[in-house]
Amino acid sequence: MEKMSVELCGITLDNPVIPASGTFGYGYEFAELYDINMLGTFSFKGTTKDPRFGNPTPRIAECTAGMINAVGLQNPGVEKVIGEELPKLSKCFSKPVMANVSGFSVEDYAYTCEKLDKIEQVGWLEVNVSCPNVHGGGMSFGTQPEAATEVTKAVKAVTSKPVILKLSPNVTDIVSIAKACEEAGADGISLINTLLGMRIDLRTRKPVIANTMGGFSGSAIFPVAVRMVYQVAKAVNVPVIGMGGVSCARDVVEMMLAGATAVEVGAANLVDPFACKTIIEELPAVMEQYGIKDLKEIIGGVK
Amino acid sequence: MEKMSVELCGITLDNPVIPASGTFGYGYEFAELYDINMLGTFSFKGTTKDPRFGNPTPRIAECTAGMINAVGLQNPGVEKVIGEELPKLSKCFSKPVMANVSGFSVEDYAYTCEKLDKIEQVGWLEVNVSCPNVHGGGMSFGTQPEAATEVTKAVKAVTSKPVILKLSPNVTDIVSIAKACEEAGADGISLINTLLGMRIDLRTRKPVIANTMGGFSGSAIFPVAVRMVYQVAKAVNVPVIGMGGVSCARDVVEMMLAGATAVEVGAANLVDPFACKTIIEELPAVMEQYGIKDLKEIIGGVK
Amino acid sequence: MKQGIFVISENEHLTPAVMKMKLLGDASAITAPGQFINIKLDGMFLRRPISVYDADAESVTIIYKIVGQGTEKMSRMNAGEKLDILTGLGNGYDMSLSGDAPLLIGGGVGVPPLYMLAKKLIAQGKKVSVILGFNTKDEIFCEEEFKALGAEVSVATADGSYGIKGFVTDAMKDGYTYFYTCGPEPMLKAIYKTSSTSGQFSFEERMGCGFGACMGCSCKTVTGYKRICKDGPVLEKEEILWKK
Amino acid sequence: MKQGIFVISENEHLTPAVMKMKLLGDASAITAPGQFINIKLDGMFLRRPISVYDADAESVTIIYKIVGQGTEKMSRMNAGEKLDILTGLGNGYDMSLSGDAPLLIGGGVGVPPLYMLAKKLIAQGKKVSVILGFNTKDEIFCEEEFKALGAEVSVATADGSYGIKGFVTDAMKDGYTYFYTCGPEPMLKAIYKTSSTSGQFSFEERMGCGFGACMGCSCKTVTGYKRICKDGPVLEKEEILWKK
Repeated sequence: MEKMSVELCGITLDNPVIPASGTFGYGYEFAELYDINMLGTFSFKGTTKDPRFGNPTPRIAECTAGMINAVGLQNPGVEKVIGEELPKLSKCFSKPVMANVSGFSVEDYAYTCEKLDKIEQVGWLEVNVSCPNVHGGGMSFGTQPEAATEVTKAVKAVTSKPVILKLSPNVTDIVSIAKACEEAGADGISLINTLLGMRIDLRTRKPVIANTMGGFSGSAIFPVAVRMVYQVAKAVNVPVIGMGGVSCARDVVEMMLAGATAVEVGAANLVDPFACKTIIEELPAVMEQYGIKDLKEIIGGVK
Repeated sequence: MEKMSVELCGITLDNPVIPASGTFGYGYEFAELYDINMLGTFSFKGTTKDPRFGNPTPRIAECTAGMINAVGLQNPGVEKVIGEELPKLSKCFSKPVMANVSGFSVEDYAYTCEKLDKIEQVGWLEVNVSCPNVHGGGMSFGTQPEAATEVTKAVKAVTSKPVILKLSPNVTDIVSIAKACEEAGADGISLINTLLGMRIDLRTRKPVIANTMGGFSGSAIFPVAVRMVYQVAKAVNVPVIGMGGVSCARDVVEMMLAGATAVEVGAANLVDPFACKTIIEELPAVMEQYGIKDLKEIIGGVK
Repeated sequence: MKQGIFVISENEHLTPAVMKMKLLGDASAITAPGQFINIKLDGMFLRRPISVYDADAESVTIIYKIVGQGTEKMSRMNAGEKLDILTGLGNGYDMSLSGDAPLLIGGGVGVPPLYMLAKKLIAQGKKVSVILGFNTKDEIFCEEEFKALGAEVSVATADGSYGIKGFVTDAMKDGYTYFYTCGPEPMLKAIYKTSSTSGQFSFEERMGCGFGACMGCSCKTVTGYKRICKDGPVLEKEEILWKK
Repeated sequence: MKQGIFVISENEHLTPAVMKMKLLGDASAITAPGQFINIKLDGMFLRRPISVYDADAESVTIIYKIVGQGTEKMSRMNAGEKLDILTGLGNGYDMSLSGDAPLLIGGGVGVPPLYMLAKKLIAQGKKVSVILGFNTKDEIFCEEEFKALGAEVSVATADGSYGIKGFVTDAMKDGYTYFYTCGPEPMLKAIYKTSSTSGQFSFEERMGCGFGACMGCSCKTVTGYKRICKDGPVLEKEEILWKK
């Protein structure tokens, strides 16, 4: 019997598979399809201080082996998430959940994280620093080490839960940003968020996405994700969650060899709602094929 | 009859299709397959001051909808290129060719460009600033505006031919680098070069590429390329050559709508040696389908 | 929602650009007319959402227009080929509000989802009137199918090449107790304005997942934000907020 | 080199992991034994380079081992299915140097390219000896085919379960005028050391394009840098520089 459990910031996961934020809602709707307690955990919909409708539609563009989305962090706001969404989740999910937090100012992040810190269901805070910093000329927090440091410190100050910084890949030097987060106290790093992409409709000659550009994800971006996970995992001492184009059990193993302690699955859930269930069910066979007795032992095992 | 010709830095191309450097050799081997004079032009194998064998093998890794290469600028060096390769090319190609130049120091670039400036066959110099700067801690010239500026100025000083800077997409702010090149005198910008990627062989647990990481290209990267071409074309006043995952005539039209004056085709040539011929032959039908009478008129035409 | 493998038993042209495909498989998740299915195609990342024309426990029939690479690929598929499909997506039409004499109004590819609705309403003994709108005679499909159900059918063509000249609204006569409609947004807006009763509108939006996970197809309504794919595609007249 | 569409006429197992596929189409570009073809597969970005087992103007036969997703996909294909293939790739073996009594040495999946070579050499009246090396009895294939050509065949198995116990080099006896070989690099190195004559070696390398454009498969030789796909895969003993 292969061992699939891993430890993420002091919490044991039965397996390393984690549906990524924004592809799994607040979980309970997927619970109608299968028992989501089979997951390692999942990262819930990006939550902000205030409710947001997000961007105008169309928000989705198809690409070869991937898609662009510009949802714009639609969410009911942290009060409603705590008051309505998480109670619904607790009825069908008994494990600690990963709370994904976004903000447009350092204060936003701190406010939302402080609220979620009080919630027992929440095991980790995954802080998405890929959003534009409204006080910083709109450049994303995740593109400047200083801004990422600020956010990390502000969040760490208001929570005792493990804080995982989710990084943007649209940078020159991902390692310097990951290190800045670690030095600022981050308990983990998750990457990669989406690549910035764009498509144009040849018929209308307009961008397919109302917002012009959006986040590109799907199996197309996997090689970029593996590279950044490898670079960051070598450079930091905190656990790394690998994501970006993971769509099968073999991809999970490749991400872990690159240095990932756990692996998030994103766009694949949108094409196949059973994707994570299938991956978890296929993992033992893939582990056997490649002579892996215990997944823990291959983390960062690339030679 | 649709009009396909475009003007690139004062030289008219019969059509905007250009095989990208490193996927078409020095041209004459493809001339055995079809008359390469049907091309707008092509960008020859990246040429350096001294001969190079390049990286150890394996240099190639397959990915979903793309591939990673780490050839490492194998080439016979500028003397042999001028003395042996270009004379062979002149027998089968009567149009101005694009000379692709790489270097590891500012002096390298200037030396090689000065030599190629004397060659009548050469219509444009495409300067690849994605290579590591050995005097600059190995960071690629293309990742710092200052370094890109230096290279541009040094090259412009030694040639009267149009100089096109080929930019790396592995940066936080592609626009600032493109603008730096323009201000330093660049006559054009071509982008995107490959994304930095990595794959791991699950059997051996080693990187598939001997060099660990390499350049990721193929249709998978098209949405990133369209986005960067759009951003740069809006920001600069010199012509932009769009490339990155272009594999059909529709992609050419999309790139031009995004702002490209001409379009390079790379990895597609490696899967289908007739790719560029096919694209050029399909262009008129695609133009008709989308009501395009003259390709020139759609450059940057995205609404 | 259910995921299943379906076998194509028919894939034929109704007009040069519109095709009808019958698929055999477990369609038990389809519980209401106006729902849609989401089809996985080789080489395409996203599934193709297509409204249900008709269905029973063992089969589902769709009518689709060839508009892009995906539907073009579908048009070249043959009987016997298999497709991975998510079925029973969306809320569908609420038949309980129809009254005795409901009016069904379809425009172009908005016509198909009304077929199973008409079939079920007629089975309930309702007096069903149908208005079908097309640009021109050559694009007309399904007129006979609705007549065969026993519905009173009128057809409007924008160019007057068949039936009433003009838009579906030009064919609307009072006397209906309620209405159900599906079609291009300008048509829906016109119906919203001219209709004399309440009714239900089926909307289109570019979707990511099609089952409510990605928030790709959200819209604002009087009753809050809704996902066209999960809380829709059918909205009631009173809750609609038109986009500017 | 030619690009063409080929129709599969046979695809059968020779061993659990090795299959033989016959393809019908214009194979006129195949001019020498030891050349390879490059096969496009749906869903795979790069083509799959496979050495030619036998060919005539209208058909090409390959023998391939199921090692990865691509060859696994090929193994599931059926007669009648079509493949986009580049033919006539690589230099192939130079038969003019064979002398009267050439020795052909193949190991594992290195065996197939020697078949057409043996066939042509025998047709030229040469006395052809063949040594086939495998790990074990169950992995042996093509022994009978070479015998049927009239070659003198000896088989070596590493575990001694069939024929000579040991490696192909243990089966090499002097008396040959020249040799041709293809197989895993350790085997090639051993032959390089023990052979008493000149000969030709066919090499493997991970390829990008397979026709000389990408420089993905370059190697260093006494006569300069060579591309395994275009200047190779066959190199002469005297020009080989082994990788450290």
